[in-house]
Amino acid sequence: MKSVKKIINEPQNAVPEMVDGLVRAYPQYLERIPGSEAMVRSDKDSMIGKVGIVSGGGSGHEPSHAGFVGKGMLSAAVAGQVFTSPTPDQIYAAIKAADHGKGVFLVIKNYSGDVMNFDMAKDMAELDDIKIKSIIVNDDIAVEDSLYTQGRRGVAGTVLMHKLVGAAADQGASLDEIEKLAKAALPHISTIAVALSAATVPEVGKPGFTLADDEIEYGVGIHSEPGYRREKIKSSKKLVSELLAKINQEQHLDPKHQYAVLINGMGATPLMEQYIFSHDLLDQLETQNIKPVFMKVGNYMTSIEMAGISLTVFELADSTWLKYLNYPVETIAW
Amino acid sequence: MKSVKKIINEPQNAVPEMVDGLVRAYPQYLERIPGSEAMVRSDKDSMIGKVGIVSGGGSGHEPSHAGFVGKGMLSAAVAGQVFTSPTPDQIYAAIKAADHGKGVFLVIKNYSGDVMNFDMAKDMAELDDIKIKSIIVNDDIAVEDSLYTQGRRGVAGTVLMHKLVGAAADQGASLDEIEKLAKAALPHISTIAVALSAATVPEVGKPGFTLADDEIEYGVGIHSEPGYRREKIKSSKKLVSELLAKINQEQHLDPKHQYAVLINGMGATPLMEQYIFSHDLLDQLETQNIKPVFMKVGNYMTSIEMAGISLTVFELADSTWLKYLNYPVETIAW
Amino acid sequence: MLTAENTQEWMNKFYLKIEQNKDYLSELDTPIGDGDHGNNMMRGVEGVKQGLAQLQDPDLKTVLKTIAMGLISKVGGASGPLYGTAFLEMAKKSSDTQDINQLIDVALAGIKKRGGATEGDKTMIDVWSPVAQNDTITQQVIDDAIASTKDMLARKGRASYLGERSIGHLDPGAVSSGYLFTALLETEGTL
Amino acid sequence: MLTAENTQEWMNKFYLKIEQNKDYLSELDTPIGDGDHGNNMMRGVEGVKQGLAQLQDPDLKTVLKTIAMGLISKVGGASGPLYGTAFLEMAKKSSDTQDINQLIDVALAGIKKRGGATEGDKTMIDVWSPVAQNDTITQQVIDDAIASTKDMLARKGRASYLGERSIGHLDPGAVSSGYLFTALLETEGTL
Ligand SMILES: Nc1ncnc2c1ncn2[C@@H]1O[C@H](COP(=O)(O)OP(=O)(O)O)[C@@H](O)[C@H]1O
Ligand SMILES: Nc1ncnc2c1ncn2[C@@H]1O[C@H](COP(=O)(O)OP(=O)(O)O)[C@@H](O)[C@H]1O
Ligand SMILES: [Mg+2]
Ligand SMILES: [Mg+2]
Ligand SMILES: [Mg+2]
Ligand SMILES: [Mg+2]
Repeated sequence: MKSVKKIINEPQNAVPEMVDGLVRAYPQYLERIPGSEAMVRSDKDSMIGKVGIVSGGGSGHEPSHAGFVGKGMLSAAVAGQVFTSPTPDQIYAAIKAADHGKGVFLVIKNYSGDVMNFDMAKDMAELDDIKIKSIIVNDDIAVEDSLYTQGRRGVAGTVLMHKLVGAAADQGASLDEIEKLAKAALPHISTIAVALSAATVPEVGKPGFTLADDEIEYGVGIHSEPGYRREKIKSSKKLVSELLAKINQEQHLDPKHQYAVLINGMGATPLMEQYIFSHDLLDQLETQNIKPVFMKVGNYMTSIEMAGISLTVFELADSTWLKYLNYPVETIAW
Repeated sequence: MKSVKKIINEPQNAVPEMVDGLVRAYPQYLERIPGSEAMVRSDKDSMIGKVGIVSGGGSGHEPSHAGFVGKGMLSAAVAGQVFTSPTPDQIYAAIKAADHGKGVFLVIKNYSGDVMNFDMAKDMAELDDIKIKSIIVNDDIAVEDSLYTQGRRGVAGTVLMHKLVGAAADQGASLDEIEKLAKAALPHISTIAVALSAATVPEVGKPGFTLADDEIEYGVGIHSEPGYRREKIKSSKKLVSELLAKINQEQHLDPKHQYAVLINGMGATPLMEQYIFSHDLLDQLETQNIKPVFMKVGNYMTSIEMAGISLTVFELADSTWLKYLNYPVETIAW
Repeated sequence: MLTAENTQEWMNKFYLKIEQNKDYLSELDTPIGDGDHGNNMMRGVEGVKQGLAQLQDPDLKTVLKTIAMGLISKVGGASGPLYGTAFLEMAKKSSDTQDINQLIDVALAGIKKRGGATEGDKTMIDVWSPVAQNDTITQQVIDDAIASTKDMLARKGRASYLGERSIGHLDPGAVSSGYLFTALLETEGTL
Repeated sequence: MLTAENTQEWMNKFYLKIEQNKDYLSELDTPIGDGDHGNNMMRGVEGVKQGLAQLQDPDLKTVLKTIAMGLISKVGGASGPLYGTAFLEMAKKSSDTQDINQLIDVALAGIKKRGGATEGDKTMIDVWSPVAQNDTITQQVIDDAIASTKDMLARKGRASYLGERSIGHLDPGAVSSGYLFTALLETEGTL
């Protein structure tokens, strides 16, 4: 009867069962908001007197977003159906749980579904006199940023945004200050990915696209959205060259600046390959006389069991940003 | 030219390049021991006056073992070729870097290669008057423990052993005390795995075994060693039943005792599936009136890009063990 | 003219069409989207069905609001807020009028406002808009509207990432909106 | 009788055999192991070659020790310490005797001690032991010894996890040890 080779039960129950497994495994970090697939920090005291930070999106990106809920990062996270934005009522429930009188800041990835559902939730929350501000993260430079499209997608760089605003909130920043911070940082965060194989949504049962045994695709999104070029598999060094060239086109990396780097596994790509990619990236950055001052390598914003990697470069244009990145957190996955 | 779809360069350079990428990405935790693929804590001060803890094994199990090097856990780790025990000279280098006069404790997985290479390294170190003790972890209950075989393999439970002895060492335990602790805990740690697909060693270029599109195998090891039964893919609930029955046969789980649980992804299995597995596991433990007092879910001891999961149950027969598990650490991956 | 009764019948018919075409809708969403539109809509009509079943002797406004809430709270993705907003706007307007044409007008305005798309962007709007513009809704109008999305280049939603490659495929949201209006046509007394 | 010179020649011949049969050794290691024995041994003989190339006018003990170190520091896995121990024991013993039979005896003892295996466990010992027992080493002795491992049930090393299923396959370490002894046979003056 089962058509997909996954450790699941009924595909339509994947998300609620996942949320249940998560909150029961990590009660020290997470609590489920009753009647929803939203989760809030179990250490409630750590939120008092502070702006709440809420994020979320479709499921399938684990450890995003619930893995980043905890002191110093997110206050609550919402898990939609797999690759489908959560509904406004769920987001609204998360906002209410995250609000402690200082307002709530929403981190939204630029996908039409996410934007609209978070928007409706915001309307609902404002009726309760909860102050809401938000940022729409659009770090994926694979997509042309144009008025005639949905615009750039929000991908792995979103995790760095969580970290920044979470640290600021924990240090007592106001809602307006957090919005200012997020807006200032956003244009400095650029991400570009390469896929080696696609993901299969449990309910769909077949991969979102197919790549031949020796094919890769540059510029894919985190829901198997198409990228900008397909070609034969290359060495890690060449993959790095391609992705770094795109980043350079966008950011014009400069040794006078400081950079943070996030190398993100898309799900099925082993850490071994991510570390080899790091080695080549650092070598190539070195030829530009650049040495990142902050780095993370691992699975942070995945696409179920897609194989591939994304590279995020974040120019630390403001010296406080590095402090925010290094600020201690208590979460499952940071 | 490339036959394997992996983000690598020349397959034979995978390990040195990985180690390089790792230490350069995480200089705050790790330093490479010159001329070797062994890594030592960069925060040297945290080792002074304490017993050193050294572990390692073949590569391909990332984040094991280097991901657990840091204050409160391992002092040094050695990375062999993929799925191949490191050589004695490399282990010896790690031992020397980990020794601060209080002796060094080795955590070895029960594979003939690991046992013999660590043994030779121990001989070398003893010539330098370094006091050495060790534990051979053999938590894999899939294998009959018999005098007529190599005996049980060391798998994901090894990570819990690292945590225990690392915490004890950081708290100033002596080499003898650490050995006593490790010996006492060992028989209480049981692991059993299920694989959905096999791993491909870069230099080999093809998977270690093949499973049909709808087939799984119970009891595989962390290097694609064969398990005890192959059958059609089952629901998560049924996988949990099968694995938990094996654990129960071994440990006779009892509500009067306290348990720690490690659910370990083998590499390509998404966290979503691991959390669903957790949900089913906790449900089924509940019917035995058991609620784990400590849980971890994620990729800790992987098998390159193998898909599958392992379940480790650790009976906390001594009340200090839970404290050791919860003791704070500074590592990349715990 | 919409009433509490015929609107519920309309939803029953819509339910059946979605149920029957769930896989087709997801297939349409595969080349230019993420393959979930059928599943999304199915959750939505299930939600609507459950919501309506709990009402006792409701008025039209309550029925429309219940439909909106069912869609908003069950669909998610891009189509959930859009369909939800459409019915929410109809609910609001139903205090003034029960005329289906006027209700569709406000629904369309809501969709446009919520999603920022307009005619020709290859979205559900390209079905809602012709239906709103024609005084009498016919199957021909619906079918032509759906068909028109095939040659369009997507400018909103997931399909927009494909650029030129979005041309040559029907828009899944347009097709599901077509079912909505066909169901309306088949519901006596609504027009 | 081993000398510094013929031992080096022996290693050259062994290198060539491993190089030629690398893939075959890894293939043998696939059904009952982890498919790396060819790669492991190749790294080993490369290490030995490099080590020996650096020696100037060495004595036998130095040659044997260099071989041991090359194997120990390059092979890893199970075969590295076993082959390494074998040559280390030979190096130690070479102060007393250069007789190949006596040297093989101490090597075998070292392998047994290091790995805890014995005859019939389906390991390299099942080649080393018959070779040690026969006063004159012949290709026949070697071939028979290798072949004998096929029907054995593995009791040590990775293959032991297979239990009954290990029967019917040659042991890769036995085959590589066979190359070692064939290379010895082909090296004039060693026997
Ligand atoms: N901004 C928008 N305005 C109007 N309709 C849109 C917009 N974005 C997407 N749509 C519609 O939504 C449909 C896709 O819905 P669905 O697949 O359920 O959501 P998702 O794209 O989040 O997976 C598209 O076919 C299109 O008709
Ligand atoms: N305990 C042992 N004693 C003797 N030989 C052994 C022992 N364990 C393994 N071997 C030999 O080692 C060979 C496997 O070597 P190799 O594949 O290089 O190492 P690994 O098993 O670590 O991958 C086996 O074929 C067998 O001959
Ligand atoms: Mg979707
Ligand atoms: Mg091996
Ligand atoms: Mg869709
Ligand atoms: Mg092997």
